[in-house]
Amino acid sequence: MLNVFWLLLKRDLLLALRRRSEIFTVLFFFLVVISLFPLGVGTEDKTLKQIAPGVVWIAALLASTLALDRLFSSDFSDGTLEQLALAPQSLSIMVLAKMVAHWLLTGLPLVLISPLVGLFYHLPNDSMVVMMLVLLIGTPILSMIGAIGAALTLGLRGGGVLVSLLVLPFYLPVMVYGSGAIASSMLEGLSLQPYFLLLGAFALLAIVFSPWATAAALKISLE
Amino acid sequence: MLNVFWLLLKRDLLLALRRRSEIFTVLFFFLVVISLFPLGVGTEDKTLKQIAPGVVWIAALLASTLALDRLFSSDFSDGTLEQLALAPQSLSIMVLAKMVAHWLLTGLPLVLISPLVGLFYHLPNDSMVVMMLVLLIGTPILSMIGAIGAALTLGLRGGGVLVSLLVLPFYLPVMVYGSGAIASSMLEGLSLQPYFLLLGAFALLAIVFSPWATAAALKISLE
Amino acid sequence: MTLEVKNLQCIRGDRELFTDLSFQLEAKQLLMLEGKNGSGKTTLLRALCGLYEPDVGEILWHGKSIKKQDELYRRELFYLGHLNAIKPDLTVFENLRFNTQLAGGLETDDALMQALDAIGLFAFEDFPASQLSQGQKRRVALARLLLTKATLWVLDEPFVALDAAAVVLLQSIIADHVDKGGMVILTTHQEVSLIKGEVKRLSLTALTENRESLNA
Amino acid sequence: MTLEVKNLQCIRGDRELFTDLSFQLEAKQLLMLEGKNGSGKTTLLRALCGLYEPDVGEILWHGKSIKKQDELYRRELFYLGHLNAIKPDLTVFENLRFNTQLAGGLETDDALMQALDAIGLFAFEDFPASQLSQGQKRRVALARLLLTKATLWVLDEPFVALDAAAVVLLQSIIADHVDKGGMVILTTHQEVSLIKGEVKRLSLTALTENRESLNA
Amino acid sequence: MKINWFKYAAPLNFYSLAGKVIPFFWVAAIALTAFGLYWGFFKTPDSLENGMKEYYRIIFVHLGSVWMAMWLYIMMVFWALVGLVFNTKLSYMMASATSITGALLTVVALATGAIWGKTSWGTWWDWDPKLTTFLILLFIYIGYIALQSAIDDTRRSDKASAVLALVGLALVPVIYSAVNCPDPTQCSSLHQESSMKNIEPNIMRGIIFTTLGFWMYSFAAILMRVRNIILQRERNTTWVSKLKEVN
Ligand code: HEM
Ligand SMILES: Nc1ncnc2c1ncn2[C@@H]1O[C@H](COP(=O)(O)OP(=O)(O)OP(=O)(O)O)[C@@H](O)[C@H]1O
Ligand SMILES: Nc1ncnc2c1ncn2[C@@H]1O[C@H](COP(=O)(O)OP(=O)(O)OP(=O)(O)O)[C@@H](O)[C@H]1O
Ligand SMILES: [Mg+2]
Ligand SMILES: [Mg+2]
Repeated sequence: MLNVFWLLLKRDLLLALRRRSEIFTVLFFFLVVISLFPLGVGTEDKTLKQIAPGVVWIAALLASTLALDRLFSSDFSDGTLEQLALAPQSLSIMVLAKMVAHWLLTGLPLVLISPLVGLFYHLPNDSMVVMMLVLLIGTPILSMIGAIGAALTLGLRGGGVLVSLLVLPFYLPVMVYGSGAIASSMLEGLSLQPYFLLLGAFALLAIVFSPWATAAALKISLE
Repeated sequence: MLNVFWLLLKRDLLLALRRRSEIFTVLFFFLVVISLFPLGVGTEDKTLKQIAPGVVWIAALLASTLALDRLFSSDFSDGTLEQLALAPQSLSIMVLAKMVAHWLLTGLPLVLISPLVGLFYHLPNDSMVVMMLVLLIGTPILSMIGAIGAALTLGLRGGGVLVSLLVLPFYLPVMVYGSGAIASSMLEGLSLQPYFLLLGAFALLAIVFSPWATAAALKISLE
Repeated sequence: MTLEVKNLQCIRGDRELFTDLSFQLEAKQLLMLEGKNGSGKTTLLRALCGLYEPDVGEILWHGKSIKKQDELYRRELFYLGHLNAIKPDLTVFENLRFNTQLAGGLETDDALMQALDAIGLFAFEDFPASQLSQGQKRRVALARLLLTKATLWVLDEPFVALDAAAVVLLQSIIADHVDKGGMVILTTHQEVSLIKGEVKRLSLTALTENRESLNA
Repeated sequence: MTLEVKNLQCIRGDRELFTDLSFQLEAKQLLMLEGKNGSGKTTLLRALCGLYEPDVGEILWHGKSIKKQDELYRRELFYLGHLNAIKPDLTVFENLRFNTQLAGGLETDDALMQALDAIGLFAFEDFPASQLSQGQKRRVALARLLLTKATLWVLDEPFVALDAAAVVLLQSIIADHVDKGGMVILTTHQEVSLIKGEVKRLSLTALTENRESLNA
Repeated sequence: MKINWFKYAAPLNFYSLAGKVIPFFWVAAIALTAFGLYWGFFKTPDSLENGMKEYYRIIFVHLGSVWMAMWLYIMMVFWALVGLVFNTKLSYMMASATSITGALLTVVALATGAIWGKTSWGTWWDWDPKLTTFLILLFIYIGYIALQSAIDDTRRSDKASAVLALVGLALVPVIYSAVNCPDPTQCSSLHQESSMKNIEPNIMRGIIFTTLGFWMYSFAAILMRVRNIILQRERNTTWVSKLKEVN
């Protein structure tokens, strides 16, 4: 069972990293998105600090959504998805592997580059640590919820709108609490525990629920 | 010549209407970006007004790139693009039609929904009108520049991220002058004419130059 | 070892593709599924694999419904449809390795290379699959046939895009499998001749036409 | 009315597919392009259409390079490759209408319907193309042959996925076109027989093999 | 004297020509840079009148890389255009080799600037127009390189990246003006004065020498990279297989 997890994870990473330059492409993509904001919104020290929490989460959402489109659709259109469904292993495990790959390629780079956000936005060191932590907990949730949406829109036509609209709002709490935690860290004497507890709870819920839901959605779209 | 323009425009709109989830994804993303900032920044009236112009443009920029990836890729993978290139008409005209369709599906909805931004950010009515106007002039430029990037990256892995990396720096002037116009409209006695003139000039330049460049890029990608 | 289909009915949209379809397949038998375009061959094959749920009827493997054995059945099944399941960005070798490992195969790299050579892709092993011609892509997909340990092969138009030499090769691979006690179900619009083993034929058009003439 | 190919050479990656390829095609002639998988048939056809730029050589239509006539040449050209250019979200009828109008055709809706009926898609006109079988999709693409006014047809494995009846139908459509003074270039791994008109043959494998034996 | 330029557009001839001149560029690069740095460290005042301390000496590296990074961008676009117009393989190779050296020097400019910023302004980064322009220049370089490396087929990657360079050529001035003058109504009053006027001729001398040294380095690095690209692309030709460095 674990075999097939590694197999898929390795393949998805291999596909993405076929060219080493692709890692850099993702990192520079974040840099571009992050440096857009000061140019548009203003470069005053106070403004920069205020928008920083929102900016990193928007960058995360954007990267996550941009890559979601491809999460299953290329496997679907070239027939690999059929073969996955027919493999003598549980589809949920494979789906989980694909989610992990998606996170490693869109979430993790952001976590790693986020100190640069601190630099560009003149954040205090403490906030930088908090930012990395919430991104570390929160971005996997984006990948997992997103996967459900991607699987549902794969086959469903017309009806897909409704379902994806149902899925997308689940992003919101993650982003609200995620950016809330960073913003609070810049104020004195606020406890961050509630934020982390909530995000942790979301993450647990997503891990239990989403591979199963995604696998079910995939089977429906294959029919 | 005009025939083929209408033909493609009609088809692209028809296809989008049959598969509505894409329009909604773009709109949803736009709304998330816009609503996330007041949460981090706080609800101070002055700050909100200050960041509003930048936020709305960044939201438009990012939303526009979100749909770029799909501009040509489905036509490419099902062979329609070959047929377009072999049709006894100029490819530039067809490309222009596709750009217009892209704008109608991603730019126009943003223009229409932008009064909501005004509401969220307590903008005065005058500024709201200015905002809609600059979006109306500016978003087509985004679609046109974006199409070049989409044509160049056709069929490549990591398309979404790669296009954004290529195209976002080129979006910069539109964002700077677009948000500048909105910001100036909130101050007394500033003339907005230079902004509109500049944006209008950009739009003209883009209309002349981009269909041609996109068609050339498409032919290269088809080889 | 039997595959048993009982009273199968598939309806797509408003159209009844087939009703009351029953047949049985034993070891050393090959079933040629025939029928016009759109008569439901692909649908039937997908139903046999469990990818499509028939509206009525049962599919039994070793006397037990395939829905109830799930992974056990899938371990003995090899399906190749219209799509090749080839990733353009991986090399030919990587594609084959992934696909065999996914199906649970533990072949060495040497065995994989030999399979590729045998199917006529010698010297193409390290090519990205995107740079292959249509027929070469199909060959990559078919190379798995040389490695799989599955008993039941379900092949949807396997001869498409292949040149004459490859068609002959594939015929011998199929004949070999049937010979060794395997089962094969395939659809094709070309004639295929086997030397040994029993060839059964099932024509879906006939079923539909019977029904149409009955209705008329 | 001639298509003339002079000293064509195509190189893909490191492999020389063909060198010094020259031939000529006149009205009332059909050219069968033969060759193993990967011998360069598709590449040659795409080069003839102007979709692929050959490394060396010229392609002349009416004695003038096709690069210099652009829209004029494309007006007389009909190309159908491996891909069907069918949009799954449009209906069969909408697909055909778009594709013919794109090529400059001004057919009435009735004419389109008749073409669909003739190609065997009666009663499927309002189906979304996503709900068609493989062979039915190919038929939608081929229905354009009944409507096009192009002189030069370039068809890449047109018989793939078609059932026996459709193969016969398509053969007669092709024979008809040649008969009326058209030109056809096609690749196929199946044998096709024409009743009238001249059939030329060009084998790419032979070219490659000659070269290989020369090099060796 | 009439030189047959097209003779050197053939990879074979260019390869051997480049091999001969590269050592000279290396020597010139090392000598000029060494002299510039020597001058900068020992022949210039310890501190400047306007309160700058020893750390101003980073300017000798900073300005050299800044200027070369911009110059190489122009060269890259030039080669891409030549490639599109004359369809010569060599000019595409030049463009691609130039882009990498250019991106490298942009990074050096940004890094030296950032180090300087930390010592003089107390912050690594500030959203000053000059710095922002450079960050965007880096993005454009990176976009060019990313597109090129994302396409396997060399024919396509050459042409596609050349089209991108062409689009960049049209847009870079616009981007520059947008960053440096975001408010069109007040543009003239904000117009940047050239900071060059304030620089003492003595310091200027050092800067000019390091810049020339960087230029020579660029020649050497680009030519070496082009030679590599030629070898890689022409690896199946007979002339490459006869080279002694290959065997
Ligand atoms: C267009 C690109 C650039 C040009 C033309 C440029 C030019 C110059 C010049 C001429 C000076 C000499 C001091 C003066 O202004 O009198 C200088 C100083 C400086 N540059 Fe740059 N530079 C560029 C980019 C950068 C970048 C990207 C950074 C930072 C990341 C940077 C950071 C600095 C700093 C910190 C100083 C010292 C400022 C002071 O204390 O006066 N520069 N630059
Ligand atoms: N994009 C590409 N890049 C590099 N090489 C390619 C590319 N596409 C095809 N080739 C190579 O060109 C050769 C000819 O391909 P082509 O598709 O023309 O063959 P074909 O004769 O049509 O074969 P088939 O009968 O399988 O369709 C193949 O050997 C293939 O490896
Ligand atoms: N997704 C779908 N939704 C509704 N109907 C469908 C769908 N897919 C196929 N059909 C219908 O089911 C019928 C059978 O399709 P199927 O693909 O099984 O045919 P087939 O016998 O394999 O034909 P071919 O020889 O062309 O491959 C067709 O008439 C088609 O219209
Ligand atoms: Mg079928
Ligand atoms: Mg072919």
